[in-house]
Amino acid sequence: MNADLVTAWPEILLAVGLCVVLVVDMFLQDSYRDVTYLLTIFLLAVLAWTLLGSSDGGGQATLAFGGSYISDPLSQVLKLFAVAAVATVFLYSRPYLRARGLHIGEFYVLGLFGLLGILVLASSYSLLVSYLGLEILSLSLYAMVAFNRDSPVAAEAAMKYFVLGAIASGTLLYGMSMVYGVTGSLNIGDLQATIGRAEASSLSLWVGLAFLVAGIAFKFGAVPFHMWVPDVYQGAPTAVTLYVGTAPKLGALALTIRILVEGMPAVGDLWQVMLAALAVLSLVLGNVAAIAQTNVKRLLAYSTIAHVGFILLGFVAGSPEGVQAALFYTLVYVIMAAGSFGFLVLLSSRGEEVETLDDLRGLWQRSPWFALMMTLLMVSLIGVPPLAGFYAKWWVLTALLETGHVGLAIVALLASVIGAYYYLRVIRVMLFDDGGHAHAGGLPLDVRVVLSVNVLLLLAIGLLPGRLLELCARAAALI
Amino acid sequence: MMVTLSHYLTLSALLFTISVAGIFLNRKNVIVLLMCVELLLLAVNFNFIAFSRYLDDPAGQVFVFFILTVAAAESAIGLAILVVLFRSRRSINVQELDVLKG
Amino acid sequence: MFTTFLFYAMSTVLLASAVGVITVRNPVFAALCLILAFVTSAVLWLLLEAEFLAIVLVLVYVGAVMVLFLFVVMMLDINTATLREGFLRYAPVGAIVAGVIVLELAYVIWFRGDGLPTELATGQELVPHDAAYSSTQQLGQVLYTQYLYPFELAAMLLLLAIVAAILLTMRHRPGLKVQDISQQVNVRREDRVRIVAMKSESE
Amino acid sequence: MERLYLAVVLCPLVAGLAAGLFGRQIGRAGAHTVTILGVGASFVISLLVLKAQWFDGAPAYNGSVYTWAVVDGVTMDVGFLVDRLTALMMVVVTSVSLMVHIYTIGYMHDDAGYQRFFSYISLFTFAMLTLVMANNFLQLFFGWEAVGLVSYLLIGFWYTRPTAIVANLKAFLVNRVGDFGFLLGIALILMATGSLDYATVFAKAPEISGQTIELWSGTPWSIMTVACILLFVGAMGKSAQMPLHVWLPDSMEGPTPISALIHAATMVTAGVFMVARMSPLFEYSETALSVVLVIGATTALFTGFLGIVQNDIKRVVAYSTLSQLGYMTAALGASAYAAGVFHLMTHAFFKALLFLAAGSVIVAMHHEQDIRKMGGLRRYLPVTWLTSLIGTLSLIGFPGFSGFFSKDALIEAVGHAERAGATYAWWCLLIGVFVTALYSFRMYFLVFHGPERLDAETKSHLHESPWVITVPLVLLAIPSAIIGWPTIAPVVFGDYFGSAILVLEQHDVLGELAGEFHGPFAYIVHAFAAPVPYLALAGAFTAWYLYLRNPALAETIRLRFNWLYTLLMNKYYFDDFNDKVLARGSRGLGSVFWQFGDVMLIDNGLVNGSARVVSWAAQVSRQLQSGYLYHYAFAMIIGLAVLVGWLLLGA
Amino acid sequence: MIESMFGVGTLSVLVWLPVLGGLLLLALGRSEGSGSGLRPDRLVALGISVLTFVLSVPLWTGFDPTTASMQFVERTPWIASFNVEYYLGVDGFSMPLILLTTFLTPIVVLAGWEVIEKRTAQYFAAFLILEGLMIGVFAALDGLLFYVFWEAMLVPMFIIIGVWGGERRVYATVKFFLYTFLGSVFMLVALIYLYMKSGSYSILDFQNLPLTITEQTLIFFAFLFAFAVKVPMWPVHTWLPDAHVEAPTGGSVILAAVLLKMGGYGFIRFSLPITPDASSQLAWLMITLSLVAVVYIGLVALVQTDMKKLIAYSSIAHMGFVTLGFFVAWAILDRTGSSAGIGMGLSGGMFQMISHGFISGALFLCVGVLYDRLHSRQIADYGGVVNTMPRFAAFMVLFALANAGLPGTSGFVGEFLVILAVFKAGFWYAFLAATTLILGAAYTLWMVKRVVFGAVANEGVAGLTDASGRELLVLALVAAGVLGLGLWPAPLADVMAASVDHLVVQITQSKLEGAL
Repeated sequence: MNADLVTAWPEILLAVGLCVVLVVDMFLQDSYRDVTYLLTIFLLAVLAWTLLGSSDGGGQATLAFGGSYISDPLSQVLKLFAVAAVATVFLYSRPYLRARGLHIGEFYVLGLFGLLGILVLASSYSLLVSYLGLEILSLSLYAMVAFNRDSPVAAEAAMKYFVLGAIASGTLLYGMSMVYGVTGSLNIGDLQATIGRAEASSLSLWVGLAFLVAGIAFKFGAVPFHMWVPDVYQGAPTAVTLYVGTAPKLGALALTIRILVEGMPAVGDLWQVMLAALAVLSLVLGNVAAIAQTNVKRLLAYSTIAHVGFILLGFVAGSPEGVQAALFYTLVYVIMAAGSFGFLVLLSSRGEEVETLDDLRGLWQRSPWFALMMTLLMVSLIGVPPLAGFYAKWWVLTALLETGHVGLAIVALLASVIGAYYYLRVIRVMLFDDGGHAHAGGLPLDVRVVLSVNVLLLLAIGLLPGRLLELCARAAALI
Repeated sequence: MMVTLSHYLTLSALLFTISVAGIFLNRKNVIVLLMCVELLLLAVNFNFIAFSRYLDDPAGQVFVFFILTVAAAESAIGLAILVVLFRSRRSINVQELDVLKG
Repeated sequence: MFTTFLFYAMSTVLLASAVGVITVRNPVFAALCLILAFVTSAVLWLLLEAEFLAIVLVLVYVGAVMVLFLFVVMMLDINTATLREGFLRYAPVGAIVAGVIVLELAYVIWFRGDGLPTELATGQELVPHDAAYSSTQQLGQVLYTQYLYPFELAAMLLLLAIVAAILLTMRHRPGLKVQDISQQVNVRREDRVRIVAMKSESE
Repeated sequence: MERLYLAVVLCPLVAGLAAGLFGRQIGRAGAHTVTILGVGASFVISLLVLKAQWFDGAPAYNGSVYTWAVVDGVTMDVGFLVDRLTALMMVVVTSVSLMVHIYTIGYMHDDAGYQRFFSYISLFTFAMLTLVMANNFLQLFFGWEAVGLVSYLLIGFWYTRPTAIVANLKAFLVNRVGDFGFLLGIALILMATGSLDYATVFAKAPEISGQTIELWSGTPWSIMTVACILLFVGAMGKSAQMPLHVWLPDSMEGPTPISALIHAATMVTAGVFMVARMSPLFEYSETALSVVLVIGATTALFTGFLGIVQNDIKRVVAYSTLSQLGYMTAALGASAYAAGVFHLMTHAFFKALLFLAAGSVIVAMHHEQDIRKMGGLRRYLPVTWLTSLIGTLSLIGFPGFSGFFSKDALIEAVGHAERAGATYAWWCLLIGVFVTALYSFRMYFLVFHGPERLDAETKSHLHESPWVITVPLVLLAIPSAIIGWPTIAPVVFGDYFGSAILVLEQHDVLGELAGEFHGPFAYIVHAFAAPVPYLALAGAFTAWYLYLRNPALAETIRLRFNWLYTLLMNKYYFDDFNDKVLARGSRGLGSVFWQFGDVMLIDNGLVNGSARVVSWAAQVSRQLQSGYLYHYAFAMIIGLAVLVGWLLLGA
Repeated sequence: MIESMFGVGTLSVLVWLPVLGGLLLLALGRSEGSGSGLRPDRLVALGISVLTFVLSVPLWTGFDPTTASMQFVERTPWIASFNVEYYLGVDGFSMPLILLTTFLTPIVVLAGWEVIEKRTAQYFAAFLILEGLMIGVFAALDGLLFYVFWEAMLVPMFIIIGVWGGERRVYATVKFFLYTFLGSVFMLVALIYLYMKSGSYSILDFQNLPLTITEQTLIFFAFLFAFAVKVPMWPVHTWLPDAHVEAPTGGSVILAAVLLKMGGYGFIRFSLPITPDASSQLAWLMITLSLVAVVYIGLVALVQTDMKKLIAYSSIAHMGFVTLGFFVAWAILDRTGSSAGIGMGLSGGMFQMISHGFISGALFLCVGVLYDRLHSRQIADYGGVVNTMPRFAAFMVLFALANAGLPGTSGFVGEFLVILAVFKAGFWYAFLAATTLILGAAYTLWMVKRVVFGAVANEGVAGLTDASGRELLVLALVAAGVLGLGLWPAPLADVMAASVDHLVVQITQSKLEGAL
């Protein structure tokens, strides 16, 4: 049992730290809210530091808690990125929240809860734990979306998110129950073994699989389980959108890898085809629908859907390389999403919301550096080298082509060409159009540095992608 | 005539469907949606308990135990959101939740 | 045979009340229907020898969650008259989709029950546990050992729910008048009384 | 010697560049001094070269200056081939050019573009020399296009005149049509022989004469025929043969000195020179020679007719140039290359003379060019009058004048040729003699004789041109009158050209005639046995009668044959055809391609069309996101049902 | 020498010096165009671009023309797990193109010297970055590295047109971006496929890879999409007129002079050697499209009323000669059974690319000079420019004549060689190709007639001032290139010769035996 506790130290550390933050925050006056902030950042820094320290160790998978917890390179990479992503979100959010009187400790606490959910998902090796992790994540997201209590749209978004999310978890649970019924086990390792046996691959299992896929697709926001994405992204306070748009993708990825890739490789053909259908729909609909958007948050939401399509394609490939590519894609996407939503958060930090394309008009005239950063982000989202977004697409395509999915590769590419249009539109309003009143002045140094680092990280990965590619390859090697 | 696993599973399937249909059909009251969600979870619980029984394995029951916990927490948050919604909107009409679209 | 009867009876009530949840006009009735559904479910769970869960369902759900629902329903005081509009218009579509799903599931469960631990598959009838069997005990044995990790996670989840619910619903109304006792006690004369020198007014 | 050849070419180039680039610095006097020195030097060297080639019997020089490029094993050099043909051309070019340079001093005296003009004509001399001295097709083509370029620039010299800049564009484009064929010809020759070098190509000519090429599947053509016809298309452009002659009359928009230099004496004869130079190729294609013959003869006659109705002094001369070029070409087609080149030489002198004389008249008349407004000018412009008369007599082939020798020789050669079309050609040329005399003397009488139809204002200023104009006239009149006497024997009937021009034995009409040649005087006597001199005299007499003696009759004839007059005035409608059908047609086609193909089909249809489809789809997909929770849930449920259903059906 | 100075190879310096310079400018430049003053941004830009040019000269002087193998090679692993390398090198094809790029960039900087008034630093920075990326495209010998440069280049160009362009700049630049982006994604598929077959991204490995005819055909089309859009070939050319018209002068120059060349270069580097058999089968298509470009586009150019559009269409027509020269190889092989003449077509295509770089660039510069004064590109708004701008007119006429392929100018060399080569493939091919002599002269000189010659057409023209010293310098530099290359192309021909011969061997060797 002690060994189990040692193995699960990141979650424990986070849970304990979270409680400390919660308690400390309770006794703080509003004017000292920065203490909560600093404490949270400190907690995340410690977490990241220790995760970093252990991530090279061994490269072995360690099971704990009766096989329901796994610590392997994949979980470490995912956790590290999740921690970093959440920390980045917090860094970006503070001026925004403060400008709206929303700078309360609960934001951080809920954020940390969500992070806990992601960590649990990353390390889960059992359907039950996955479910709990997912619910921790989801519940904190519901609450965060609604947490600006004065915003009617936020409440609407939260309500939609909640109801749809509940249906999705019901679906997921139904699927889990079918899988449980067929295999008699909740443990991923057992699942893998049981389903591997020929007689287990039954229609009942397949039905369960379909339900599981639907639940997972919802978490990712893949078409047709995507309807919440645009509404939530738009309705939530931008800082929360930033949160929703980044770290939870890692959780969804972990869920997919653990349940589908690791748990049910024997029926890989089935879920790959299902994911292929979802991926194509997502790519097409996401990119097409984004074109008609004028709200940047909504536009980015649809763009998320399209990118999810690409991530799913990595799984469709069905090869280890495909999973690695999906992992890489997700990591890169999280960085890009953090940058682009972070950019919106920062622009909105002076009070009024910067949401529509019009709000970005002529940004270059006043804040050239910001405009440049956002341009790079958009370029990366399009998938133009030498930014990281390109390599993500490239790797997924490679995986697809290596497994003979030429048609899918071409659909994906065509969809991303269509997608390029709306990213260009964002660049266009910032750079080409004059007038407007977009401005990014008066921001504290820290967030400016964070944004720059965030974007330049994409450039750095783009120029020297080898390290991260290898990291992903190693992380997913044990699967 | 025996009551078999299939009976329970069918019952669960029917419950599942009813709740899903309820979510789709209900156009007015958000709170009924929340109730439907509870029904949904109930259906799932049936599955788990039935399987647990027929597999003679406690894991299913444990799962249900946790589902109940989560469901409670979930409804708490759901109702809280509902309250927020009502406070800001003065309405919980599903049809009026249409500001966000397109 | 009694169990069979009980199963069908309870199932019927369960399904009826479930349908009631989604069809009745008044949300209070809906909540009551839901309570009925839970209670009948508990009975059915007893048939499945899950007595602990059955009791928990009644205690936790009916006792706490549904009361909460009712409370919210009452608190929000919603006009029930308009709540059912449009229901019938969409009912056929809903019925078709629901029917499709039911058919799909039923097909799998009844006709192609392969892979499931049904009698058809295993070829043997379900043997009831002996009287000494206690699902409570069984749960208790694994809950803190094998399922310690999920259990702790559930704890965190509840904490999360508490934080979230408080965050979302507790309000510090700006206009609210609150006594600050220490201020009242520590008040000094200078704070309250101002002596103003005035010229005497003639006339 | 090699350096001298280079100097011949480079002197005018350097002078031209100097005048062009530094015209402002060196001033007017500087410009004409430097260019005249440059061309003068070339002229002197050319004379030396001619002497060396002709009298000293120096061997032909063939050497390379530098390697332009080596591509795919084909060496493309820039180099010189100097033999007797070249030497003759060099002298003609440089001498006429020198005269024109001097003449220009007077003629362009008041023009603002004085330096520019000198620069151009020097550059022209350079280009023309490059052309004639080339020892390979690449350089030939370079010179070919370079003279075209300078011609373009000079025709448009007065760039503010709308007609001038239309004319120069037309000239360039029509020439380009010729070059189009020329280039294809070069390409075919390269393909057949693997080389662009004259010597190599000529050496291989007999070998490839039997080879064929399929232009359409199933019909083999002799490579030599195709190549020669293609090359001749180039010559048609440059030497203004029908139907590519249309640019030459319009080119009279340029200043008169260049009409003399470029559009009479030298550039337009480049085609003739080229065919002569290519005689080792043409000789192997009977068909090509027939084509040359027929086209030349046709041009000779039918452009002559046009000269009769023109009233612009320069245009009359221009049509006569066209006609004479036709004569030369016809001679080439009869394998009488020597006669053609001989006529080229004499024509260079007398036509330059006529142009310069016309220019002198124009200057005197203050740029009035309509011959109907002249008359009786011989009293005011005695030198011009006399030299004009010499030029005209030479042009019509009055016995004893240089033009007589050359024209008579070539007509006789054509008469003796045994080639398809020779008879037709011979008749054309004969009638042409009459026509030539008719329009030449028509102009002569209208300008210098008869009543003075000029206005008083002009008359009061009328006086003979200054010496810089008259001296070149005189200097050109001398060879126009007498150059035939000493040269006909060696050039036409002798072996002056030696190996420079190849004539196969069975084609050698001049060789045949040479037997009957017993010196120039005997030749004149002998000529009276043939109809040529009589026709010339008849033409002159008709002109005298119609335009001096009885002008009313001319008017009557004009009215009687109005349709013919209209046809001639419209130049057989060639220009209209080119304008309305070719130019407008290709612009119309371009518009269709652009507006329909590019804009409508590709841009609006494919490109913007797909954009519209996408944006329509975007609008539709927006509609799907209705905002209603139950629709969202519905979508999820449908998705789920489809996933499950797919599994069930697929299983 | 450079190696020892920087510790990196010449090519790396050429790629990264301008890029870093551009970034430096971005970092420096916040100044909104102040109009007067020292304006350090443009000095820096000029300095860097000139320095880059100077540093590129050793490529020429140190080039060994006797070998077809790559020179100035730099090779280090880049993405080890995919065998992707940072692999640079030049041969006789890429080296001249790099020099063209480095030569033109200072000219473009000079062309924008006073003209660009807003966001000057960013303007120059964009061009410098673009320069580095373009050099990268020509120098890359690794497929993925090539693709990275190829795509990355879109961004600065997109911004250049979009920010400093004309009224319809947004439409034009988006069209440009999407067109080219669409084209190049297929190339990415092909590259990945080739990687899968060969296990590396080295282009030279690709070239030696045996492929079946089906594979070759698919790969050929994938590359074709990318390159045809870039060249551009009919019918995917319609982005070009729009982009040219809207781009600022410098943008048009670079677009016409260098960007289009990437398509042609791509054919040489990828399509021809990697898929010789597919190229052989599809040569008819390519030849047809090339001839359509020459004739159809030539006619379209004839009716243009906008100078830039006219030059843009003329660019398409001229680039038709490039593709014609390349793909006529197989027609020659088919018809004559010998490889003689193939090299001439290839060299002709290369000459045409280099020369078109000078000429179209120069013509756009000329239009820019006029546009800066009267702010109109319409031919109808001009007339008689020679009266007020004689020196400028001289240059413009020179470049126009070069555009019409006058011997003695560079424009002649490529057309001449290609027509010579094409004749071997068939008379009618040559016949159609040679129509450019007429059409090219017609549309170019007709424009010259209407713009340069004639009497002063309006007050605007009457008020023109002749080109400034800076403008004349710019034009003179290009004119030197045009004339130099036209009068003595031998040095360039020699540099290419070995590479051309090597490519001829690659073209004529079928890959099919190895694969079957």
